[in-house]
Amino acid sequence: MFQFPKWMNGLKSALAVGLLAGPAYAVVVVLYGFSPQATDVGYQPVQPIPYSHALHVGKLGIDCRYCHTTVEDAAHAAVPPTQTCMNCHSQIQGRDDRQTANIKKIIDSHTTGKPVHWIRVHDAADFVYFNHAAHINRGVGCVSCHGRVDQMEVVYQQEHLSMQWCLDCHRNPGPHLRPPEFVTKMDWAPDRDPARLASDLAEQYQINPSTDCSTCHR
Amino acid sequence: MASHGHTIDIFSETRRFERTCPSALIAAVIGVAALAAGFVMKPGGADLRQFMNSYLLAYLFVLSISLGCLFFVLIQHVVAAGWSVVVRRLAEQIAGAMPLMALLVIPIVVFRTELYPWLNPTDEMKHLVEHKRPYLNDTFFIIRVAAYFAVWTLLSRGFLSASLRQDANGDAAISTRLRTLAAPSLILYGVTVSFAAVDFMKALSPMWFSTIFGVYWFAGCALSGFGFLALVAMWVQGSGKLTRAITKEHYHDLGKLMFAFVVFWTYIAFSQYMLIWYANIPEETRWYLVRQSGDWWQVSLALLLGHFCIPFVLFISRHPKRSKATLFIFAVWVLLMHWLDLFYLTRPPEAPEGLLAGTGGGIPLHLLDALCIVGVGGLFWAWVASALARHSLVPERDPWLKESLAFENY
Amino acid sequence: MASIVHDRDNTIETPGRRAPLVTGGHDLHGVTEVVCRVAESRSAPGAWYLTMGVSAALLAALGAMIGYLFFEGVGVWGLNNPVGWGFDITNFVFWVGIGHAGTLISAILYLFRQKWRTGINRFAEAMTIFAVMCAGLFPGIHIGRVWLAFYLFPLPNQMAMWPNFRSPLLWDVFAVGTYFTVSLLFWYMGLIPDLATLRDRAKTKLSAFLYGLFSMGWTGSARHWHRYERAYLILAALSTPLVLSVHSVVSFDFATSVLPGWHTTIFPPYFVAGAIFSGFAMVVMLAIPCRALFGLKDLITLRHLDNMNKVILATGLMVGYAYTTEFFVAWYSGSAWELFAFKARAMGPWWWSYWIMFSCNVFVPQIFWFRWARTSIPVMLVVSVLVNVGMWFERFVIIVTSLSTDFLPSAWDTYWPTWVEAWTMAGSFGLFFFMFGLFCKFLPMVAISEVKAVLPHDAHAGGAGGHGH
Amino acid sequence: MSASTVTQKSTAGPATAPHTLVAEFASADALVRACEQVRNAGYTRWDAHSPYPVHGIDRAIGIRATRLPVLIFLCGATGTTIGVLLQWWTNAVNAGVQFPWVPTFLQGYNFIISGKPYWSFPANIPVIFELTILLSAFGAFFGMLALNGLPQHYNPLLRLDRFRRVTDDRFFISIGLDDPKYGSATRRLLEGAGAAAVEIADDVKESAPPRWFLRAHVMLACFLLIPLAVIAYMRVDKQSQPRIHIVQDMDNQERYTAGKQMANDVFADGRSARPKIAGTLAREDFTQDPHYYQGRVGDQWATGIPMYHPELQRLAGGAAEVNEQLMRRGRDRYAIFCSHCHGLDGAGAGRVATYVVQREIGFVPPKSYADPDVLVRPVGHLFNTITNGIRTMAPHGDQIPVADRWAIVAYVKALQRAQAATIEDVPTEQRSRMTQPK
Repeated sequence: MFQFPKWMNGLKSALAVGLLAGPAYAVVVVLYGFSPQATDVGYQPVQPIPYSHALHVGKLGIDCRYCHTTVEDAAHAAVPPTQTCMNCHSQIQGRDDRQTANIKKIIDSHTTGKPVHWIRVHDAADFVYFNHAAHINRGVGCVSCHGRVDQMEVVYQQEHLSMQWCLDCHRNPGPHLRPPEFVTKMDWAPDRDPARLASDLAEQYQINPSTDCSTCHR
Repeated sequence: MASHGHTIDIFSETRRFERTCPSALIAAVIGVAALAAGFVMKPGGADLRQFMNSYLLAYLFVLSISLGCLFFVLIQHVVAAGWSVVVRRLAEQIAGAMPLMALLVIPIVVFRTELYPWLNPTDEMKHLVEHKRPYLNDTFFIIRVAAYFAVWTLLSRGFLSASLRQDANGDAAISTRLRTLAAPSLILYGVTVSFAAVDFMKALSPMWFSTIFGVYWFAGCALSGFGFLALVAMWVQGSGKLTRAITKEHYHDLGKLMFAFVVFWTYIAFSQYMLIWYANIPEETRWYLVRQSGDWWQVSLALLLGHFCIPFVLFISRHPKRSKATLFIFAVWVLLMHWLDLFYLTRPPEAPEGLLAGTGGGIPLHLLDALCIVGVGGLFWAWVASALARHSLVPERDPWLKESLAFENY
Repeated sequence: MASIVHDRDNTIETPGRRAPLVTGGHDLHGVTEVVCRVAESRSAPGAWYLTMGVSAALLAALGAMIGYLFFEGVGVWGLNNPVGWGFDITNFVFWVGIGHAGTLISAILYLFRQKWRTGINRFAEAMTIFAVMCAGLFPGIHIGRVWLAFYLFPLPNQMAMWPNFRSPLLWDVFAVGTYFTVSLLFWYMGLIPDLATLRDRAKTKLSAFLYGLFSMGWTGSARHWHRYERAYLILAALSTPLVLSVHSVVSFDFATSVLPGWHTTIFPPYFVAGAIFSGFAMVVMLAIPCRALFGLKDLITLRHLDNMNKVILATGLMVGYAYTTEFFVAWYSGSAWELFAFKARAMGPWWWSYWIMFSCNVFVPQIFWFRWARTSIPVMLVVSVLVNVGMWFERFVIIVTSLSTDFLPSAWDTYWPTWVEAWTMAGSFGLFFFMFGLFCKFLPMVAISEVKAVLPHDAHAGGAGGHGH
Repeated sequence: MSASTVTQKSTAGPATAPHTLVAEFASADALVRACEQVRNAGYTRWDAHSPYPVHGIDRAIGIRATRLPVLIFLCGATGTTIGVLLQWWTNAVNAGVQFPWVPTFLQGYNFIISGKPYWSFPANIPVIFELTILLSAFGAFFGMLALNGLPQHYNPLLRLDRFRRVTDDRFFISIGLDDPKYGSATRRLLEGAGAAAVEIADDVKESAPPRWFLRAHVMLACFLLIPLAVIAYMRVDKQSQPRIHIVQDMDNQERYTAGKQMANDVFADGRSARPKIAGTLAREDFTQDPHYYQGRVGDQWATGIPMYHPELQRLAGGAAEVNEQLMRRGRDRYAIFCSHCHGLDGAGAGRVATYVVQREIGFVPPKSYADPDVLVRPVGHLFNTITNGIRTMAPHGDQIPVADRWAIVAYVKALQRAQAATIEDVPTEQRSRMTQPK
C-alpha cells in the first residue's frame, strides 16, 4: 500500500517557514504593490500641447497664480483658459517649426473657441473634498503637494494623494508650513529654527487641522 | 459505567449524625437573639427602615442559597446524574429549609412599606407606578409571595421526602418518577425565581426595568447554593461522616460548577451592564449611574474584581478545585461575593441627586447588616443542621449511588 | 461484523444502569466498518445523488444571485428606509444560530460528560462549519461593495484607517471569525484519528495519499493521545464560552441600539438559547435521513434522537420564557414605544410572522413532553422542520417589525423581499446541503475513536467521549 | 492468533534496516498490563498504540502530565494583550502626534462615533475575549501538534501491514531497537505479557526528495520574485496612463464640475465652462459705478483711486485711503501678474521680456513706467490698460479681480514716483543708509 516517503518528515520545518513567510509575502505585496506609491505616483500624462513648467515657472519665473488664478479664493486651482496663454503667445510664436506648430494649437484654440483638452494630473477621488484656498492662505506651499513643478519639463504626480498622506500632514502640519507670502516659492527654506517657525505659524494662523471624517468626506 | 474496584462500601463508614446536632441548637439561640436584639434595640440610631434593609439583604442571601440547592437537586434529577448522588442529600436538606424561609419572609411582607417605594410613590415615580398598578399592588404582592413559597416548599419538601422514602423502601421507580417530575418542576422554579427577583429586588427601584434581571438573580442563587453545598460537605466530613464517600472527585465537580457559574454570572451581569451602558437610555442608565457614582463605584469595582477576575484567575486550573483547602477558600469567597452582589442590588439609594453631585455619603454598611445575617443565617443553619441529623446523609438506596461512589474525573 | 441495521429502542433507562449507546452489539471493528464503509463504498444511495443535484443547482443559483448583486448593487434587494436589514441579516442570524448546536454537542456536552454526544458530535460539528460559512456569506454581501470587506479587519492600509472597535458589527467579525476558526480546528482535530483509520483501510493510492496527508501520520500513540485529549478538553472548554459569546455578540447588533424591540437586556442569553434550539432541530433533521441512508442506526440510536428532542424541548421553553419576559417587561417598563413595538409584533401588519414564530417555537415542541413523540421519527422530523421555520421567523420578526415601525410614524414603511433575496436564501441552503453531502460521503460521519472509547468492552474504556475532565 | 515472529518481508525498493519491535495485543486490558511490565523492565524508548485513548495507560506507561495547558494559557494571555493593545492603539491613541516616528499606516485613528469615548472599555471586551479564545485555540491545536511531533507522515511502523489495525481494533507496543534495554529478552518479555504477535518494523535507510520536487520549489520561489520586481519597478517609474481602476467606487463620478474643467460633449465647442453669451452682461459689468469698474468719471479717465469702495477698503484693512497695506497688496499682485514682463522696478525688463527679446522671437517689450507718455497717464487709464490691455499687451481683467487691479494701479503709481524720487523723498532716519558708501 501507499507509503509516504521518509524525506517528507523533513518538510516540517519548511512548512513552518512557508506558513510564516507566506503571509509576510502577501503583506509585502499588498502593502507595497497596491500602495499609491506604486499605482499613482509617477503618473505623467502626455498633454495635448507640450507645455513646459520648467520653462515658464523655472526659467521665466512666472508665478503659479498667474495662470492658476483661483487658487487663493476657491477650492480648486483653475487650469487657465486659452486666453491666458494668449496674453503672451499672441506675440510669441516660437523660434522653430516645432515650437510654432505647438503654439499654433493655442492660437487655433483661441480662434475657434475650442478648448485645449489638458489632462488632469493630480486628481483626488470625487468623494474627497479638498480646498486649495484653505491650504494656500494658511501657508501650505504648492511644493508640498505638487513637488518641484518648476523643474518638471512634463508635470507628473510626485506625492501619494492617499488618505494616509493627507493624514500625515493633518496630524503634524508643522514641517509643511511657511509664511503665506512664500507659498508659491518653490525653493523656499526656513531662515530660522524650523520647529520654532512651525509652532509660531501654527499659532499665528490658528492651524489645528481636523482629522474628523467629515473634514474631507462631506 | 466503568468500575475499577473504587466502589466504597459506605455502609462500613459513618453516614449519620447522632440524633441531635448541638450546633443546631446553638445557632438557633444565637439567631433568635441577634434578630431580637437588632429589631428591639436598633443599634447605631437605626430606624425600622434600616432594620428592614438589613433584614432583606440577609434574608435574600440565605434564600438564594436555599434556592440554589433546590436548583441543584432538580437539575441532577432531570439529567439522571450519577456523580452527584453522594452530595445530593445535603442539597436536598439545604433546599428543604424552605418552610423556615416562608416563615422568615413574614417580616418583609408585614413591613413592606418600609422597603418598597411603589407602595408609597414619590411624585416623580407616581405616573409610572400608576401604570404598573395591575402588577405592583398590595394584594397581588402578597398573593405572589405566598405562591412562591408554596411552590418552593412543595418542590423542595417533595423531592426531599421522596428521596427519604427511597432510603426506606429502595424503590428504583422513585428515581424514575422524580426524573419525570423534575422537568416541569424546573419550569415552575424558573418562573417563580424570575418573578421573585422582580418582586423582592427590582421593585426596590420601581422606575427601572431589565428583562435579564431574573436570570441575573438565578445565576447568583445557583452560585451561592453550590458554594454552600461544598462547605456543608466539608463540614459533614469534618464531623467524621462520609469521609470516604465524598472524594476530591466530587469536590472537583462542585468546584467546576462554582467556576462555571462565576463565569455565567459574569456573562449575565456583563450583558445587562453592556446593553444599558451602550444604549444609554436615561430610564435604564439611572440604575447603573447610582451604582457607579460616589463610593458605590468602589463596590462595582470590587464586584468586577472579586466576583469575576480574582476567582477566574485563581480557580481556572484543576488543582485548586481538587484540594479541599483551596476549594474551601473558593466557596467562602463566592458566598462573600454573592452577599456583596445582593448588597449592590438592594442597597443603593433610589434618588441619585446627592450621589451624582459627589456629596452622597459613603457606603451605608450598618451594624444591623451583621446582626441580621447572624440572625437569619443562624436560624437557617439550625434548621439545616438539625434536618441533617435526623436522616441519613446520603440517599442510601439510590440506584445511582454506586456510580457516584466510583466516580472519577478523567 | 456489522450487524443488521435496525431501530432498537434504547431510550428507556433503568435507574442504576446506563442504557447502551451503541446498539447491534458492535465491537471495535464493527464500529469501524459501519462508519468507514460509507466513505469507502464506490456508490452512494440514490437520495444522496438527488440531494447533491438539487443543492448543486441551488448553489449555482446562489452564485448567480451574488454575481447579479455585485454587478447591480444592493438595489436589487427589497431593502429601503426604514427597513435596512431584511432577508440578509435574518439569514445571517439564522445560520449562525444553526451552527451553535454543533459546538454545544461537541464542547458543552463533552464538559458535562454526556457520552451520547459521541454518536452525533462529528456531523453536528460539520454542520456548524457549513452553517457558519452560510452565515458569513450574508453580512459579507450585504455591505454592497464587497471588495471593501477588508475594511472590517484591522489591517494596515494606505488610508491609515482602522475599524471602529466600539461597533457591535465589528465584534461580529471577530466573534464569527473566531468561531469559524476554532470550530474548524476542533472538528479537524477530532477527525485526525478517524482519517488515520480511513488511511489504514484505504484501497486506492489516491485515498491513501489524501487521508494519509490529512491524518498527519497519526499512529494512536499513547503519548500522542495524552496531549491530544488534553488539547481536546481545553478546546472544548474554550469553545463553550466562545459559542455563548458568538450569539451574544450577534444579539448585541440589535440590543445595543435604542430601537424598541431590539434594546432589551435578555437578548444575549435568549439568542444563545434560540440558537441551540434551532441548531438541535437542524441536527435532528439531518440525523434522521443520514442514519437511515448510510446505515448508522446502531451508532445514532433512538436514544440520541430522544435526548436531542429533550434539549429541543428545554431550549424551546427558554425561548418561550424570553418571549414572555419581553412582553411582560415591555408593559412593566411603562415605555410607550416598547409597549407599542410588542403590540405591533403580535397584532401589527406582521402578526402572522409573529404567530408562526410563537407557535412553531413554543407550542410545537411541547409535544416532546411525550416519550412516544420523542421517539417517533415522523413526529420529530415535522417538529424539527417547524422549529427551524419558527426560528427563522423569530429573526425576521425581530428585524423587520422593529425597523418598519420605529419612533417616527411618518417614517414607517413596509418591506417585501425581491426574488433575488428569495433565491439567495434558497441558495444558501444549497451551499449548506452541498457541503454537508460532500462531508457525508467522503469523511467519517461519526467519531469512530470516540465511539470506541465509550463502548462497554472492557475496564479500560473511557477517554475522549468518556470522562470529561 | 498465535504469537508468531515474522520479520517484515522486504519488498523491492530502498534499502531498509530493522528499526522498531512491534507487539500486538488483542485488548486494551492486555495492553495496559503489558505496558506495566515494559515500564517495570526499565525501557525508555517505547510507546503504546491504540485505536482510542485507553484509560489508565498514562499511569501504566508513566507519562507525565503534559505542559500543554501552560502553553495554552500563555497563548491566551497573548491574545488578551493583543486585544487590549490593538484596540487601544488603533482607536484610543492619537499616535501621529505622540509617535511621529511610527509609519502612518501603522498609526491609530481617533474618531468618535455614537458618542462613545475613544477608549470605551466595555465596548472593547468582546474583541479582547474573542482574541483570547482564538489564540488559546491556536495554542491548543498547534501546541498539540508540535509537542507530538506531528505531522510525521512517514513512520516505520506504518510499513507493517499488521500495525495498520491500530486504528481499527488492535493494540500495540512499540520498542525502538535503539532502546538501551533492548535485547533478546525483549521479545520474550512481550510474548510473556500476552502479545498476540511480535514483528520488527524496518526503516528506510536513506531518502531524499526527488529532483523534480526541489526544482519545482526553486521555480516557485523564482516566480514569487516576479511580483516583487514589478512592484519595485512600479514604485520608481513614470507612466503616461492613469492607473487601472477596476472598481470605480465613487472615485470618478460622471458629472461635469467646474473643478474638473473637463470637456463637455453637450456643447459643440466642447467647453464645459461657458463663455459669455454675446450681447449679455455679467453681473459685475452692469454697474452704476464706472469709476470703480471702468476707471472713468464722466468722459474723463479717473484721477483718483476709488477708495470709497468697500472691496478696496477691505484690501486696505478697513481704511478709506491708500495705505501701506493696500500698497503691499498691490506689490504682491504686481509681482504675480506684471513683473515678468514689466520687471520688478517697472522699467520694462522683466524676465520674460528679456528672454524673448534676447532670442529675437518677435516681441515688443513693454515701455518703462518712467516713460513720459506713461507718467502722465491718470490712474483710470492705467486701470483700463490692465483690464482691457493696450497695443500688444493683452487684457488681464479676467485674471485679476477689480480691487486687485486698483491695488496694482496704486503700486504702479508708486513705482513711477520712485523713478523720479529725490533724497528728500526718503525718510530722514533712512537717509544715512542711502548716502553711506557701500
